[in-house]
Amino acid sequence: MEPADALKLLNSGVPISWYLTLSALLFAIGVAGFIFRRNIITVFMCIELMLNAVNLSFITFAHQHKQASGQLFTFFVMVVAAAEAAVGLAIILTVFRNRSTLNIDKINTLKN
Amino acid sequence: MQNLWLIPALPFVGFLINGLFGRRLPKMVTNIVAVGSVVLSFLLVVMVGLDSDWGAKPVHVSYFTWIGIGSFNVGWDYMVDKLTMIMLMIVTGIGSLIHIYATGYMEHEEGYYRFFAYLNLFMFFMLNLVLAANYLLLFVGWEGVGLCSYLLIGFYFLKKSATNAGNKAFIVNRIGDFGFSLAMFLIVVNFGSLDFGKVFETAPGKPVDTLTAIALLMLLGATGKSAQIPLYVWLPDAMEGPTPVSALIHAATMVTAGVYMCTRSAAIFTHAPIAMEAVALIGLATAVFAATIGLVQNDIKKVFAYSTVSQLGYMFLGVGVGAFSAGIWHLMTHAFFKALLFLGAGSVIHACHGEQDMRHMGGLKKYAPITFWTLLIASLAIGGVPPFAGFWSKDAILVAAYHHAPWMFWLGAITAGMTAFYVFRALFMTFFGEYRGHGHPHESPVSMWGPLAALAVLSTVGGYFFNVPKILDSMFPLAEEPENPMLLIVSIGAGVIGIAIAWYMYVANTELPNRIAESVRGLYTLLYNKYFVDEIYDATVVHPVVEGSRAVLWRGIDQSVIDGAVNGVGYQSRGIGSVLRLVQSGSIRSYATWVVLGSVAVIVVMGVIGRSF
Amino acid sequence: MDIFFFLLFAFIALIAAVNVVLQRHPISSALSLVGVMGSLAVLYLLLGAEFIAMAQMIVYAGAIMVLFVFVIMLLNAGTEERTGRSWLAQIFGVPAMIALLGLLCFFAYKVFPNAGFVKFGDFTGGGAKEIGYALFTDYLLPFEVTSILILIAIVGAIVLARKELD
Amino acid sequence: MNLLDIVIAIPAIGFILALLIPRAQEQAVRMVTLVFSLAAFVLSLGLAVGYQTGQTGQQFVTNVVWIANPEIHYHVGIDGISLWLIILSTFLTPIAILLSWRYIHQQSKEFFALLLLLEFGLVGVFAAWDLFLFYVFWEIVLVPMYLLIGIWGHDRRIYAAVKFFIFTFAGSVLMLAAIIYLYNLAGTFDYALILDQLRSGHITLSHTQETFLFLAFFIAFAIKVPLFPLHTWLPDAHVEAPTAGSVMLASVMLKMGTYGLLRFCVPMFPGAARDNAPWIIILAIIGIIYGALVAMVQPNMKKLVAYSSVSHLGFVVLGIFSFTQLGLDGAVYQMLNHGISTGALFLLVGFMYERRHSLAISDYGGVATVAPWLSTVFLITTLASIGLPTLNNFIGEFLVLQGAAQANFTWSVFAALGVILSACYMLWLYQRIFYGETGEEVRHHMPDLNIREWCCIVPLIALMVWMGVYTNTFLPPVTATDANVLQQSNMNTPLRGAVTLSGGGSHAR
Repeated sequence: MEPADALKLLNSGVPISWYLTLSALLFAIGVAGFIFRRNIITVFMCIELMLNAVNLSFITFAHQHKQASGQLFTFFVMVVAAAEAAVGLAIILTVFRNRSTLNIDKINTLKN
Repeated sequence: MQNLWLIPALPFVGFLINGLFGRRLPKMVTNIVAVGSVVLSFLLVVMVGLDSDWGAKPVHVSYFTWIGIGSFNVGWDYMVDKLTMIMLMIVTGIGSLIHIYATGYMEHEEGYYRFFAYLNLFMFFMLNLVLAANYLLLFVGWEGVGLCSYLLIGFYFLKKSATNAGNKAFIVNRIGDFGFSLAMFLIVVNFGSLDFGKVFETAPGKPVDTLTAIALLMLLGATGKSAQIPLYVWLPDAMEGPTPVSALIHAATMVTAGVYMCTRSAAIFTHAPIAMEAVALIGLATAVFAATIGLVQNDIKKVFAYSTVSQLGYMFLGVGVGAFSAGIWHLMTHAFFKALLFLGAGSVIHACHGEQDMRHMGGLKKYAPITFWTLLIASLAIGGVPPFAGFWSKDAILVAAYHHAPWMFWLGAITAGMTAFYVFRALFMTFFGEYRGHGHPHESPVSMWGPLAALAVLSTVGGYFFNVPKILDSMFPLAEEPENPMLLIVSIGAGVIGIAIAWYMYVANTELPNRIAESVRGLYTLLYNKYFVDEIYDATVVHPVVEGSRAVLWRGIDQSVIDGAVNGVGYQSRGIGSVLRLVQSGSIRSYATWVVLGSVAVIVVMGVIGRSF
Repeated sequence: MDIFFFLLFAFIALIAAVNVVLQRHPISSALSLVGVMGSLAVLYLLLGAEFIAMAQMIVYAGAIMVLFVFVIMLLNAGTEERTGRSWLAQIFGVPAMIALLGLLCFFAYKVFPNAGFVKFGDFTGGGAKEIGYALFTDYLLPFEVTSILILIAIVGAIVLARKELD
Repeated sequence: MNLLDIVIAIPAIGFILALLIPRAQEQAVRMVTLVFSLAAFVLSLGLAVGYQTGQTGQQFVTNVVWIANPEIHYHVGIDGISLWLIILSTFLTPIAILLSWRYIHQQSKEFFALLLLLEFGLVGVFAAWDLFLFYVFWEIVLVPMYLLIGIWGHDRRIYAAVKFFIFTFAGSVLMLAAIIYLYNLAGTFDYALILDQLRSGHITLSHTQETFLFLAFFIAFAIKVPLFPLHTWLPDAHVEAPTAGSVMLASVMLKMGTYGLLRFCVPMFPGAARDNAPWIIILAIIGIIYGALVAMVQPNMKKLVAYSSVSHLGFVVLGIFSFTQLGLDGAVYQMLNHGISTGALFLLVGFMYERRHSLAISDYGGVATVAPWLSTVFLITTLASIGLPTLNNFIGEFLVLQGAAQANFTWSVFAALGVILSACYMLWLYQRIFYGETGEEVRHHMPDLNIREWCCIVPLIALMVWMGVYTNTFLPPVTATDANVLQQSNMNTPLRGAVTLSGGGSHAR
């Protein structure tokens, strides 16, 4: 790559695919946590992480298409995420109260 | 006459009053309501009779459409002609007498009001049966009287035998009704109507096969209601009911409904010769068969019950050989003397404090003279001794049978002899010799012997004065037969010989019966146990059906096969499920992995699809 | 400049995200997650989403994470113990993750091969005014529904989290 | 918004209102549900008053678009068949509520609310003229009944509820598939439009298509009827259900099946219906006899009545597939009759269960001595059930058998055997429960009917007599509609032409 090209690149901004790649990476990291972590709160946080990753792609697309709609989706995702966090944490509280554990491997009695 | 509906309505109102409020009403009011309603409807019948010249001017009244579908219409229609008139007179007349009798007989029974409510309901249905102007309405009465019979047989419902007898009566009747209803279906299919007028008008033009089928199915119905072979078995058991019931329902009125129906349907029967022959044969066979059983029974009501079966056989014989009016004549005289016999028997039972076994009676002549004399008249009437009522009608039937087929006459005459024998056997065992029971026998109150006396008068002169064949001449023209004194002599002779043998065996030489029984042990046992017909029915029909239903249908098909198949499907899916269940480890992390794997798969698939587009 | 900021905050976000997953103690994970959110907020700004960036900081990094931290404190959650129970996760977890990542990237490049570039200031439709206008015109119904959803969530959270009264 | 819409809406409103009442206010819940159900009943009588008997086709029609794409209409209306079934539903719901007045102790709010939901679904089923709407109501009915059995039932309630649900659901899934298939062909869910297209030849079904569609509908309805051999869910469901559940199940829900046969199966697929009629009728006749025989040997009162329902509903199916005017009229009449008389039987069995806490026949005996009125009304109901003339069932059975005889005399011969057998099992039941010596347990736990129970049973008894004596009130709308069904589906010619007398000798048994 010629220096001029590099400068041009620097000036022209960031390729959109980089943002998407970042989003994918964050999402994958979230998935990894979702699968491998045992603490239910951490798992929950990984879910938030995945949501954030998705939000990033939304906003990227909004920029790409020059439309505010993508940002509005993000807005709604955030609102729902807030609600979800509230209820989810409440459920975690209840589970902890009943089971005295936060380890999801021990919360496996969904089946009778 | 627009007040025709009042005739059955009055007893119905009586039924409602007694049925709904009877428990709170004093006995006197119950009596007045029950007896009064029936007597009033008797008076109404007389008024209708005067109005219509005793049925010579037929009356037909339509009240409302019961079932109306397009061209198929069944109305609530009543009609009165001569035949109806005779039946109405018998039903309300004898009904009134028996109601009066019952006020005395039932005085000390529990459920007094209930008894009279049922009895009034019976009158309602019976009058409906008689007045009906179409088959379906007749069927209303037909089933309704069966219901009342069921209720009254099971009147003493604490006794298992009584309720069993009630069920038996209803169910056996239902088998007959099965035939009757099939006959109605065929009538509708072929005639398009159930109205008597329309059916009988068009009957001659129909194919003989159809008419024969209809007539045979009707005969099945009649054998149920009128206790003929093979469905007679319920009637002897029906004697579990109170005696007035036996007199009214199981002797005088309801059981003759079959005869009435066949006579009413004469237009169909006369065009179906095979069916006529079947009627005659069944009637004759029943007459002989029941008479032989009657010879050896010891229960006074059972004797009369088999006698009823036998006499009904006579009526069918009369109908079957074409002498419809003779059948109706015998129906009428039989109503007189058999009601009298039963009421007399009731009086005897009353006198002996509820005892029904004749071996524990005897010598009652001096304790209950009125009962004795009236019963004697009834016995002479049924024995066919002139000039008593039974002689005339029985003779008419036998003469008609002779002209149809002489062997029928001879069998009939022998049966007449047996009839005379067993009736007088009962009379002698009850009233002659020494009293063998316990307690002091006594004469019955006036409310009981009053009706007895009235019926005795009817049994004496009723046959001669009410010459039914002459009255019904316009409907069933009498065949001009040459007089044959031989027949007269034989039929009188048979009766007299029967009476004489009975006198010889049970008054003059009381040891003889036991000796005879000993010498023909097998035959005696067979007769005494009524040819084991009940047992045979039980073993061949009732038991297999019930046990088969339980073991094969319910436990077998329902629970094993069908539910087994359904549950089998269930187990199969559960088996598949148990494999799939390994997926459901309960571990959230495994689920998470599945989710990820799934989304990978989805993305791959979508990618593939996206490329293919 | 764009690329510099992008790389810087992308790097921070990735490091923090990895930290979220790797930390044994949930409180560390939570703090790392705040880091992810903060850097994402900057990236949002770069993408021209001013309002969302602010909301990200206030709602996400602020409110929601505070809730998380509260719960962690409340439950006194310690480091998690190792209880390997899911063979499925052990075997398929990493391959699945890598496959997912690969696929996502593949499609990102496939669909947007040279779709263009993000430059700060190229898009200015993300201000509070534009968002607010869209929210109260085109998206009014979803917006109102969301408010009901939140109401339900509040009630639900209270019902679930309260101690049994009886 | 016409009267019919109001009748449909009232139970739904009542359901919601009842749920809003605080749990502690049990009496208020009962009163509200009772008032709403009575209001629905009174208004539904208005339907009968306003119904124009002479006209065929639907009346009280409302047709608005519910969902634009796929096109689903809220299309309701009534004709002579659905008129009485709707009134039957609204008539029995207040009775069901009243009879549960004291019987339900736990979670009574949900119980009474669910009864209203059930009523809503039932009225909707009978009023719907859009196949999708019909399906929705059909499934709505399933839910409250499942819950009624599963929550307030007896010991094996879960088993019974699940069995009930799976059986009926299996059938209705088939129906849904058929409905969607029809939608793909016709482009609409509206039944009237589909019917028009089928009749005008706009859609032509191949023989195979018609047969399969017919069978899909038929099986769904046959399970509900229930037709032998798909009946085994019924006894379990009845035995385990609370009294109100049994009453509603027997009286109205089973009619959904026969109604469906008459409303959808026969008019939409007349050819297939005619082709398949012989074996269906054989199954119906087997059901009549088989149900009666099995009922005879049941040791449990409710099971006995349940099997008797199998027998009675066999008559309905026989009537429908005899394709004669009398047969169809009789079938509809028999639906109503069965609703009244079997409903009353379950009601009375429920009364006895409340007293003695047992359903086993052997635990009773001699009840007539201690509870004469109870035994009297039971007797009347029994007689109605076995088809005594002047009571309602007789008319239905007579018309069905007459219709069957017009189609094929042999059918009526075998079906009429069921009439004999019904007398056997019912009278035997009656004898064992009410006659004989009174046992100690019975003597102390068998008070006679109280006011509330009188209020439940008297309307039923009155209807039995009314329907048995004066059929003119009920039959004309039914006749007109049935004639229309027959004529429009070109089936007014009997199945086998003129009646032939096969084997005259066999009639003389």
